[in-house]
Amino acid sequence: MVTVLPERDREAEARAAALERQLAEVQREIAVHRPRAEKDGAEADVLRALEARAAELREALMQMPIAWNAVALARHPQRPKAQEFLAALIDDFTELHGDRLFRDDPAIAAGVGWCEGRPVVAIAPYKGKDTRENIAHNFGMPYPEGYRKALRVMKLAEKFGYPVLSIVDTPAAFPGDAAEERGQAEAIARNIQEMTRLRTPILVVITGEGGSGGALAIAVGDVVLMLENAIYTVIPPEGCAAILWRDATRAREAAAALRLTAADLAALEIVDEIVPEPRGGAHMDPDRAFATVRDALRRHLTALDAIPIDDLVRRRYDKYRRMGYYEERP
Amino acid sequence: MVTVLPERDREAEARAAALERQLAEVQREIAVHRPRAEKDGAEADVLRALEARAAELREALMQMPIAWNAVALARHPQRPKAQEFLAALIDDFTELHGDRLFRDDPAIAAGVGWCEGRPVVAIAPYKGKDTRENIAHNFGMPYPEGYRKALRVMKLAEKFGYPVLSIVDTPAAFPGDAAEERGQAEAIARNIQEMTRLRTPILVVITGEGGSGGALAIAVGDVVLMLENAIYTVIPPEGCAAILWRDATRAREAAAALRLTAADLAALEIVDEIVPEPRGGAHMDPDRAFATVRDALRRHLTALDAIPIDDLVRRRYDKYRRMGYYEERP
Amino acid sequence: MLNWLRRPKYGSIERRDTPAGLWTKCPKCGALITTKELERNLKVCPKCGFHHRLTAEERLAVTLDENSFEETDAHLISGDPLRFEGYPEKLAEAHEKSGNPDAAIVGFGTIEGYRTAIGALDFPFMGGSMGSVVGEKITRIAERAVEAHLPLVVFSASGGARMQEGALSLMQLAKTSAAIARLHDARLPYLSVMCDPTTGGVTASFAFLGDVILAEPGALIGFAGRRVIEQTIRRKLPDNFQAAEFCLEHGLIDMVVPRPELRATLARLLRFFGAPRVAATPPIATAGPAEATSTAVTATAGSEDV
Amino acid sequence: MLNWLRRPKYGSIERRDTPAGLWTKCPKCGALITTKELERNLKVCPKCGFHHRLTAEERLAVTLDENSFEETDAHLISGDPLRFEGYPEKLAEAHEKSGNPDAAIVGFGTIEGYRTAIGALDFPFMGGSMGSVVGEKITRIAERAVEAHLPLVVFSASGGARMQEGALSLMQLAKTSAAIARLHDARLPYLSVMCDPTTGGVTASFAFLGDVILAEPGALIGFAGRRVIEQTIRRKLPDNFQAAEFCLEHGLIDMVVPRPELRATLARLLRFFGAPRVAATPPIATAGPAEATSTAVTATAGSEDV
Ligand SMILES: [Zn+2]
Ligand SMILES: [Zn+2]
Repeated sequence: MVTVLPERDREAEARAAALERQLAEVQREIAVHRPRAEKDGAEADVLRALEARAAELREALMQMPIAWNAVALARHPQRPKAQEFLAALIDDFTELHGDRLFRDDPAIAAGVGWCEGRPVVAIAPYKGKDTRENIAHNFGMPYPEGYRKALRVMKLAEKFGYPVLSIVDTPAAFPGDAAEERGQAEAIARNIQEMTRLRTPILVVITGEGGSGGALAIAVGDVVLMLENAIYTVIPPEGCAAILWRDATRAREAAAALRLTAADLAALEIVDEIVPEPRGGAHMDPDRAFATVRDALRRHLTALDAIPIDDLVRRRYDKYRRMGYYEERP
Repeated sequence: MVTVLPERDREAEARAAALERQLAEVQREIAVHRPRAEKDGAEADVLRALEARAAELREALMQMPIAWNAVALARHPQRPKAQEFLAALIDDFTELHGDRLFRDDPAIAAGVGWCEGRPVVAIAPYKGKDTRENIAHNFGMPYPEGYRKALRVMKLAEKFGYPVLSIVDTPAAFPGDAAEERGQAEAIARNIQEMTRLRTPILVVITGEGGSGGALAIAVGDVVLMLENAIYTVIPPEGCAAILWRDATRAREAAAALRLTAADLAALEIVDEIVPEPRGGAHMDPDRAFATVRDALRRHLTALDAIPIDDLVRRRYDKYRRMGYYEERP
Repeated sequence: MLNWLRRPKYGSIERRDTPAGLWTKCPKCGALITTKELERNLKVCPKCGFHHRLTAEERLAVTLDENSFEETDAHLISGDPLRFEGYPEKLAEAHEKSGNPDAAIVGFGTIEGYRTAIGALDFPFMGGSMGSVVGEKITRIAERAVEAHLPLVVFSASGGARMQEGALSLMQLAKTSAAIARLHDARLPYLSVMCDPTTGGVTASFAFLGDVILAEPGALIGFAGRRVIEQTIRRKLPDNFQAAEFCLEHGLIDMVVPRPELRATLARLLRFFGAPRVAATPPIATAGPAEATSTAVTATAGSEDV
Repeated sequence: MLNWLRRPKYGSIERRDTPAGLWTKCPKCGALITTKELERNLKVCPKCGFHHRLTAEERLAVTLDENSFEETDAHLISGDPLRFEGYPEKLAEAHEKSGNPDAAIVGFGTIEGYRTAIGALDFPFMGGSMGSVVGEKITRIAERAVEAHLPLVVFSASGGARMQEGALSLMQLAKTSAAIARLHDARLPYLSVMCDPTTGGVTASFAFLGDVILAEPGALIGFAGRRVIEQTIRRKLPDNFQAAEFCLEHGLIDMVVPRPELRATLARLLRFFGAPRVAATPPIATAGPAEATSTAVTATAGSEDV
């Protein structure tokens, strides 16, 4: 069982809030000056100065140690997608399709290939690079059939004793009526349960958004890695803010309260290791990000090799068994 | 491996065909005389005589040892339905619903209860007693979700080591587009495979129609009983006639050719035991039919109790392994 | 809060006479029913069959045999691992309101004489939300069931995971599901009963992992909330969406059982699945013209108020 | 019948030069293609991609490495257990037409050097229907794969169970599925390839039980026949109904692989699933401008004509 997290850096949060207020002020001024500058060139230098100031403030904000920065980076449109990690980490990938029951879910990919010279079964939700692709992949939000496909290939991994590699980047399980009708909850519960006792190693890498039960349904593992700027949360900060303050715009505060960063999750012993990202985030140098993950995977794959399967499954149980924080009255 | 079946009793078939021709002739005459008799009472005695003759011929036809009689009895609207056998054989039945994936299929019931003092898991396709009920139960033709529900409860039986009792009376798996889309073939294949290795005793009673793969999907067992006038066939006689002679009305001949009676199936070693029916068919005295089945089940349940589970599963494999007839050239 | 089974402190369950003249208005049909009559009817509206929600204590009281409940793990209480603003206050308030230290009560008891491990979530306590304490209690009672070689019955009523414990509450899905897996591996029966409402993280873990899944009529059962779904699909959902009957039709649960039949149904299933029978005693509370006498089930531990 | 791989007697596979000037009309796009060009293209229409059906021998020839095929169980032939009118004549006719003793060929071979057990159904032989011989051969090769600790690859092309063997043919569904279960229990890979058409009893048994299920583009895959379904639902079905691509979308199969990529895909999967590699040899037949030389794969048994 973990101990209580250290206090949030409320001073930093306050400074960030102040910077934000300044930024908002500058942006308001820009809004005032831009039409004039565009109209007759007047005050063009004022506008330039304001824009420089805004950029400065944004940069300063990004340097602050606050949770929202991770949220922004985890959701950054240029952030490498799970499918890019998959392509970089898995050689000779063959995608397998379908749950053998109802439908092939394009929001989640599953298949077989080689990782660091070992045969592995891989799972990854797909997000799109543009609107069209995003719609095709349902914004990386799986239906029950996506989770059932994932479980099917995990069972294949178990049959052959191959490790499962799950690359996690999903905002949530799809909240739709058809998903509910086909047992979204059942599918997630089933996956979670089967993953706690799957008789083969499971490695999880949270690369972007780890969105609640929809993420956990592919994120129970012997080793859970998390990229430095990825997030993992029981509820999106917007939803949390809406519930707490009936104001979804206070998501920054909620993000801080939820303790959803890699550092927090490691302190809570939910994540086993933080994978550092290139300065400015994984999208600044994707290849380096891939290489760092690859190095970590190599290390863990080798370590897991040495553990007899009965021990591995017992350890996995014990690991999740310990999670939580409560007090016992005498 | 079985030997070749004895020759069909073609003489009986020829006599039956002759009786049928006579019956058709008498019916034609009845059709001529009836309007006259109804109009002015003329020839009323002639009509009575013809009708008596028709009844006589029908009775004689029913006494013939021909396959079509079994087809007629197996499909007889008054024949006890699988749900009636279930109610008579299982005490304290609790129906369980749903495949936990898509839908609860009303064409097939599954649940738990007690048979001869033992906890058992029971499966039975439901046919209706009238058109409304028939539509509600889809004429006893399951969708994939029906087979998946059946498999789910069979796995429950396996978990607890309770015998499975499957009561089989289904014309076919439902041949519909939605059934195909949801993997009718996969569902049947999966059930058949899992039943060949389910680690608990399986008892099957074919009470009415055993229609091809749709029946086999709930009919692989350690003991397969078959009621005297039930049928079990790879294709309905009408379909067979349509393929062989492009004439579905020649179903009687096809029924004879398909060797679909209990006696044939026992001779082919596909059925382990024939359960005798009351004279004229199970519907003439349903309670006696139920009692006879119950006696047979008691006997087999006791016998299966004595077999260690590993042996049981091996025997089951060997039993199906032997099925078929082929020759080996040196 | 309803008071016929209110317990003054957690760890014991008590039934009291209702002051005459108290009325409850049915939220479904609008009928005014005397609170006493409603209680006698297990809080099912005698006019329209609407199932009023029960607290965890009430649930155990109407389900278990008299004097059979032995509470376990009553001493677990929530901390504030995230230092989440306002959480300690919310916990105190919920405790005040419900009389419980958290949103689950677990222990052992008998149903029509069949001995079982049992748990019930308490919706009045922060919406029955699952934080570390609920997760730990469900996990422990599952492990205790394995140890004692007994079945497990869990009544769920929950809005989901408890936000204020962040990812730790999410991990309770894994912890409880793993413990239920051990129960399955030990070939012990697990009966899950979904009461109104059972949503979010609880559905996505132990509630949907039963050998048999029962639900009360009209209970709301689903993963995502109606509002979120309506926003996503930009359509109004039908009234019966995510109702127990809807789930039954969609093959997700085994049966919908009206409350007056639930105890007998559970007993029948426990008998079928081989629960040991220790004694045949009457239930604590039954439908019908029962005398509202003062009876109590005393817990084995944790009867000290906090 | 196509003749580029016709074998004069069963138990051996032979390739012959095609007489110049023979043309084949594509049933999909209507293009006239020289038979030689079509053969060079693995019988995939170079204009529209239509996959012409292959016989079992052709299938093995385009899939296996040269000289690698060792046929087993070639000596099994059908009897007439039901004394079904006309069946012996049908068998003789089918044998005459196809050169095969029944509708399946099984054995061992290598694909890009990866050793595997292998089977192929022969559609020209009574529509690839599964009677006792097909069931027995599939069962035996599955058992032999377990014994030899090798993967199994099966190419299906079948109208279903063989009516003329009645319920005995139905039982082949159970027999083959049981044998495949043993393969799974032995943790050996089983790759099922559905070719046009794969329907009825073959889909309801071994064809749908693969660890990985592949299909050729446009292959018809389904349990019930289109006509029966249309009669039942009283509606016309869309053109792509039960096509491989339709099955892929509905999550029933893993991938649709054009014939020119099939051999490499199988090799990749066999490598992944740990098939032993014995040698890297060229395939018997490849897409591209191959010289049509006379090559033969000699079977180990049963090369006597019947
Ligand atoms: Zn009411
Ligand atoms: Zn063409």
